[in-house]
Amino acid sequence: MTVALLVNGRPYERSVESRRLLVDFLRHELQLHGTHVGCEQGVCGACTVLLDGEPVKSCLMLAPQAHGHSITTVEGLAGRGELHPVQQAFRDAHALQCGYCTPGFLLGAVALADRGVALEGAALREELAGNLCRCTGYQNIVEAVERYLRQAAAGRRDG
Amino acid sequence: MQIQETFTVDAPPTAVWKFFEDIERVARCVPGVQSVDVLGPDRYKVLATQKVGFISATFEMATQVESKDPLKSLALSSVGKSVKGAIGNLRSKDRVDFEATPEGGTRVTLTSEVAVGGMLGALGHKAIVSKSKEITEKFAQALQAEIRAGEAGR
Amino acid sequence: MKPAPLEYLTALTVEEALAALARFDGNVRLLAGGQSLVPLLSMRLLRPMAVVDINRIPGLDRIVAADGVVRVGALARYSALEASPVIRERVPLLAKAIPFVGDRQIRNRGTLGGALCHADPAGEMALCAVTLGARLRIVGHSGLRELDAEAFFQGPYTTALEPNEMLETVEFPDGAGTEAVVVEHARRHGDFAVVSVAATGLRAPDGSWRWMRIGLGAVADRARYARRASEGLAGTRLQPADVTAAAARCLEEAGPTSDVRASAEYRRHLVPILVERALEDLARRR
Amino acid sequence: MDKLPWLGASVKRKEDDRLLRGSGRFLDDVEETLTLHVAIGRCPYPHARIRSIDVTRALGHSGVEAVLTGQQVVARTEAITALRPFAGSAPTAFYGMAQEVARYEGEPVVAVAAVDRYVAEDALELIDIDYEPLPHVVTVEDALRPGAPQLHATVPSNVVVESTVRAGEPDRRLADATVTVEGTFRINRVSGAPIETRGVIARWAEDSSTLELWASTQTPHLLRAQLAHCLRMDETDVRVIAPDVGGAFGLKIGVYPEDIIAALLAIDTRRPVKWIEDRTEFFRGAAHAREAVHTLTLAADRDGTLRALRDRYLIDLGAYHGPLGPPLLTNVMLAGPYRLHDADIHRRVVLTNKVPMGAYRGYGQAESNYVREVLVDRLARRLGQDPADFRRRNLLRPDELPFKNVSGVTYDSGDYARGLDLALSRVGYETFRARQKESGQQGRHVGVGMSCYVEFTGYPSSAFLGRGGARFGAYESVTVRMDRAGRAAISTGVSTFGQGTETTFAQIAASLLGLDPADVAIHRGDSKGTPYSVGGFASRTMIAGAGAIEKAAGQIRDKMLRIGGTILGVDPAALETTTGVVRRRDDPSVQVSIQRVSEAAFLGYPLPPGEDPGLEATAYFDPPSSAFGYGTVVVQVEVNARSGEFALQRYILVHDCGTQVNPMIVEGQVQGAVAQGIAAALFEELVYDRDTGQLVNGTMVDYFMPTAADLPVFELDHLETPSPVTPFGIKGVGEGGTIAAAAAITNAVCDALAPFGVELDRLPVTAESIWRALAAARAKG
Repeated sequence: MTVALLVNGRPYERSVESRRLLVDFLRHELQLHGTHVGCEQGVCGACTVLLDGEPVKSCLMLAPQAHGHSITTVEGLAGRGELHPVQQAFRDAHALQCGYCTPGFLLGAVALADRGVALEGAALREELAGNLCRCTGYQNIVEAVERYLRQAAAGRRDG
Repeated sequence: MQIQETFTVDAPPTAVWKFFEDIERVARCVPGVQSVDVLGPDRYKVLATQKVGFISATFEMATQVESKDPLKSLALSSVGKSVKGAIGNLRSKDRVDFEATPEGGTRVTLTSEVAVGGMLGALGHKAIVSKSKEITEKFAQALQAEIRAGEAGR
Repeated sequence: MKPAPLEYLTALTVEEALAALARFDGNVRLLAGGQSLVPLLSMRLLRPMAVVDINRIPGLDRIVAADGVVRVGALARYSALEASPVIRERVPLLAKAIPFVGDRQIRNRGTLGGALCHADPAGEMALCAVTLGARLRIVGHSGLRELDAEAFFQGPYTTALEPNEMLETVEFPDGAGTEAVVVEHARRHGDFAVVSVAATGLRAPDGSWRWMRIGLGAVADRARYARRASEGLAGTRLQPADVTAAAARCLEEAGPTSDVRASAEYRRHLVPILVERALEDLARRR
Repeated sequence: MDKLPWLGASVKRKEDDRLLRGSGRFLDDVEETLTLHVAIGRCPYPHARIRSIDVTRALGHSGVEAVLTGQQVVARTEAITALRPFAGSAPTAFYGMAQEVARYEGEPVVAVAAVDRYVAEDALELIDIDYEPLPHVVTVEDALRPGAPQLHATVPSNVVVESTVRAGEPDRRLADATVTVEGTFRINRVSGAPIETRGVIARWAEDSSTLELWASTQTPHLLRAQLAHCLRMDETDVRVIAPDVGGAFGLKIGVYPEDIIAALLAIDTRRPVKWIEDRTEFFRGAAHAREAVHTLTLAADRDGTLRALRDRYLIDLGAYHGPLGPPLLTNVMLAGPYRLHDADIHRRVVLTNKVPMGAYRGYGQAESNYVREVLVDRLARRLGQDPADFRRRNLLRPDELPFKNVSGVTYDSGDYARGLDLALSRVGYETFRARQKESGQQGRHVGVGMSCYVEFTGYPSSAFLGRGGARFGAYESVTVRMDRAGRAAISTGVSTFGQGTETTFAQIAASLLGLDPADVAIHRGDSKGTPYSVGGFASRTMIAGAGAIEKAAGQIRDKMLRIGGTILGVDPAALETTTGVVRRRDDPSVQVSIQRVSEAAFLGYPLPPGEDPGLEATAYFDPPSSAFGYGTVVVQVEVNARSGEFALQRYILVHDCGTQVNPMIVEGQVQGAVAQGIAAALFEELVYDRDTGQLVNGTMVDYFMPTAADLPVFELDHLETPSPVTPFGIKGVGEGGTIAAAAAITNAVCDALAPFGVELDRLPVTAESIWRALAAARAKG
């Protein structure tokens, strides 16, 4: 069946087998390798992308479900230019080590900023609990997201 | 996990034992059974479908009589894998013990130990725990009915 | 693992969905949020011939308060319920329970109807439906029928839904002015509950409780409304003696099994502790 | 040598840019046309004979190119060798696939290569395998019981190897001591569980008739050596490339059965063959870790002087000896930071029908710390001494170092007591003890627990390893090459799996060459074009790598000074390299750019007489001895004595890893290790059902890896005592954080519940295990 959708603002149309997972479609049909597979069981969150601006686990969706929707993957954040503010915040706070879970966290944080919530501490940790990381112990990730959300909130106030 | 069911039949052990010698009839009492074929002396192929919540699987099992102690006990063991539905495999050891009751009937104790492996075992664990109890209960009821029918017909 | 081959159908109306359900002699699944369904497809535990995507059926996700009830469409996403002022004010128990479900990503896609039809014995949505005495409107070829939540759930992952039926709406009693609490013990944040307790009640002006409803999750083959414990608290002020009695009655309702999360004995030990914790929390509310 | 400019600088990481953009290149991101995808059929039973395999229907399935069975694999390959076997280990022929008997749930039995993974899995279901389940054992006790099923004919009574280490006169000390305590501890089976599972791409290069293998590995060169041996090929004809690796933690060391399977299928089909491990395969195939049962005895005098230690322990090896092998450092580090001269350590490595065990961040040190430090607390309590005072009395003082411990390794340097006191001061230990009595009334119990450790980092030398039968050295190697632009490139066999080596290696090279780290490129993980390397594990890479860079970059620096001397007409001895130039030390205005010097090297003019062109050096560094980091963890918990629920209120770690090359990266390593330490202590366990022998929780849903909401904020502090025996005084730091978590938390819970006399002796510590321990203590009365 055919799937027509927007990914990072660009239109794509592909024919796809109906059983193909959305994450496999993004990675192997559209060659967008920034979204990663960690478990295919809906737990680790490495496959998180934005579906119409909201973080979802793309291993929990079949590709045909994305028809007519707009998806944002990590490749859509900075493109080839400067790092997106959330990427810069992760870099500054050493909030990544192996980098395999990082795209999932980045997109979750961007969605939070878009919702205008400047969460921190325990409330933020609960909001990020859908993404597992095995290298950092989360501390620097929480700090990076806190800093980014404060920046984004301030940006909105001045903007 | 081990499950035990006990029931009494008002037929003497000799009659009950005679019923249990006909393994095909016994196998037909297994809930969800579809077919029983004789492979050889004391060896059978049993096809049975089990539905656990939303998961269903059809198992093709090789069942073997492990030990026979006339009028006292019968032990069966089965090994099988799913041929339709969820991937998984099944091992079970079933033991039936007979005991004459003072009133001239027979107390039958069914002890079965079911192990479901593969994906089904891994994920269906929660559902299977309660389901195995139900399967054994139904098996016991079917045996009971079948024996009584046999008795009445005689 | 990857899903086995399947057909993917999209229904634009309820009728189309029901027609599709009838086509594959029961070997077909509805795809709403997919948060429980898709992993089961990937692990090939479920091998339907087809899935029917009902996400594009308009009007199935509404949250409407009217004539003393709150009607929630089966396709309402957890995140929408979480953000809904109607739910916060009129179905506070649901609002308290949702944060325990999965995580942000799962709550963005998962639906109330999907959770109830999945019928996990430790599921928070089933617990709320049973505790609140919700009514479930089910649509099928032979028209509409309504079921109480307690009648809808029949065992682990087993409901009263017939293969060619679909859950359309869930009707909660209007709980404006009521107090609600959910207490849960789990091995990890967002995990299935080891034991969960839901409690909600209406306080009379004199400070006593006009009625109280307590529900228990993960301690039986389905979510349980603790009837005797609940009725015993009507008219009381949740004094320590009332609370202890209710906790003991709840324990009588519990029949947990053991699994990798906890033993049956420990679940039994936790039931009265969590019931007391929930009721003490309500008692403290002014 | 003035202080190296970039040593100790928290430089932002070179790895970050590509990883943040999502343009990192992990194994599954490597895609080639015509690639076949592999699905592997695995034994669903813990122990079974494979009577027959019928693959005809699978071979006929459209899209299937090849099917491989155990019979072919065993015929065409050698068994997997062990990189670090214990001396005297009985062989356990571990092939790429089971042929007659499969010995653990998950062992490969058949493999299909097809046009894509979905089709390959469809084809797997068409393969009929007739299994005959055999009796199994899933606990070490069952495996040792007389008459237990024997897993390997070559391993009598399932004991792969047995060893005893003795020092001093333990028996006499234990008999004379006034107080002895004994405990039996059960350590849980866990997994490193990186977010990226394993994976491999094998490709037969027709032109060079060589095998190219992309693998998610920490040790490309060791994998290359082991794989060549298994395939009966010369190492020269095998190339291993490690792209970005999504976390490893010791689990991606050496060759695995799936590497052999993919290689054979690639050779047969003459097409690239890719296998990506899914998570259910991961829990039944990737190395498990740590499971062991210890019966430990400690003896002390009335005044609290520790006298002797006796440990009888069993390591649960699983069904085969894996590519690396069971943890060795349990034995070596059992005595920890204490003054002990008398010990008797008896170890048996036992086979069970479970996934073979391998290394996991610490390689035995978390296990030995747990049993010792929990028993030390009980001993102190038995003597009526405060656990901190007992430890202060027995900790080795700085002046006693270097100190050879009872297992024969020599601690180099450190101030163990200062680490303990610093950690205790942060928790306000003195005032806490006072407040603790008063807060115990309302059923809420607050406790503080501690655990001291010394950490074995890096290997003491290739000779030490070679004498022990290891199949790898302790060295590390690099090639450093300048280019015409005056920038440097380091080629290293060490792959990138999150540890930040690309950045730290660049910092050291830049410091020595007078460049900015941004001007140092890193080519990593490819066995072709990098000198023989050992790889990234055992907190050794920084120590050994820094030594190799120091030598290679040093040679290049000296040559640049000579060429600079020729260009400037100055005696090279008066010159230095710094900030991109070669200049006079006493008159910086006399200078020439490193770019100009490099160009001269590559033009071959102007050069000093007899100087060869080129600016490149390869160096190997074999550390003379290992370095011993150390530290103390102090934990504060609050426990609900009725339900067993508890809260981890504070987690404090003070550690010393010698000179820190990049403090930001060091802190990241410690935080990540602490999180995994807490994960294994409180959340995770791989549970096998004793009756069915099956893995009960082999999915991410039921293996409770903690989320951000499950872990507290860690309070870290460090001391910096340079090691006298390593380059720049560096000690390894990758593993330290995992070592002391389980003991410190256990001690804190037991401290909180001291009024009840609660003792905990198994992991993980959960609300239920605390409730059961409370019930047991009450029953004991």
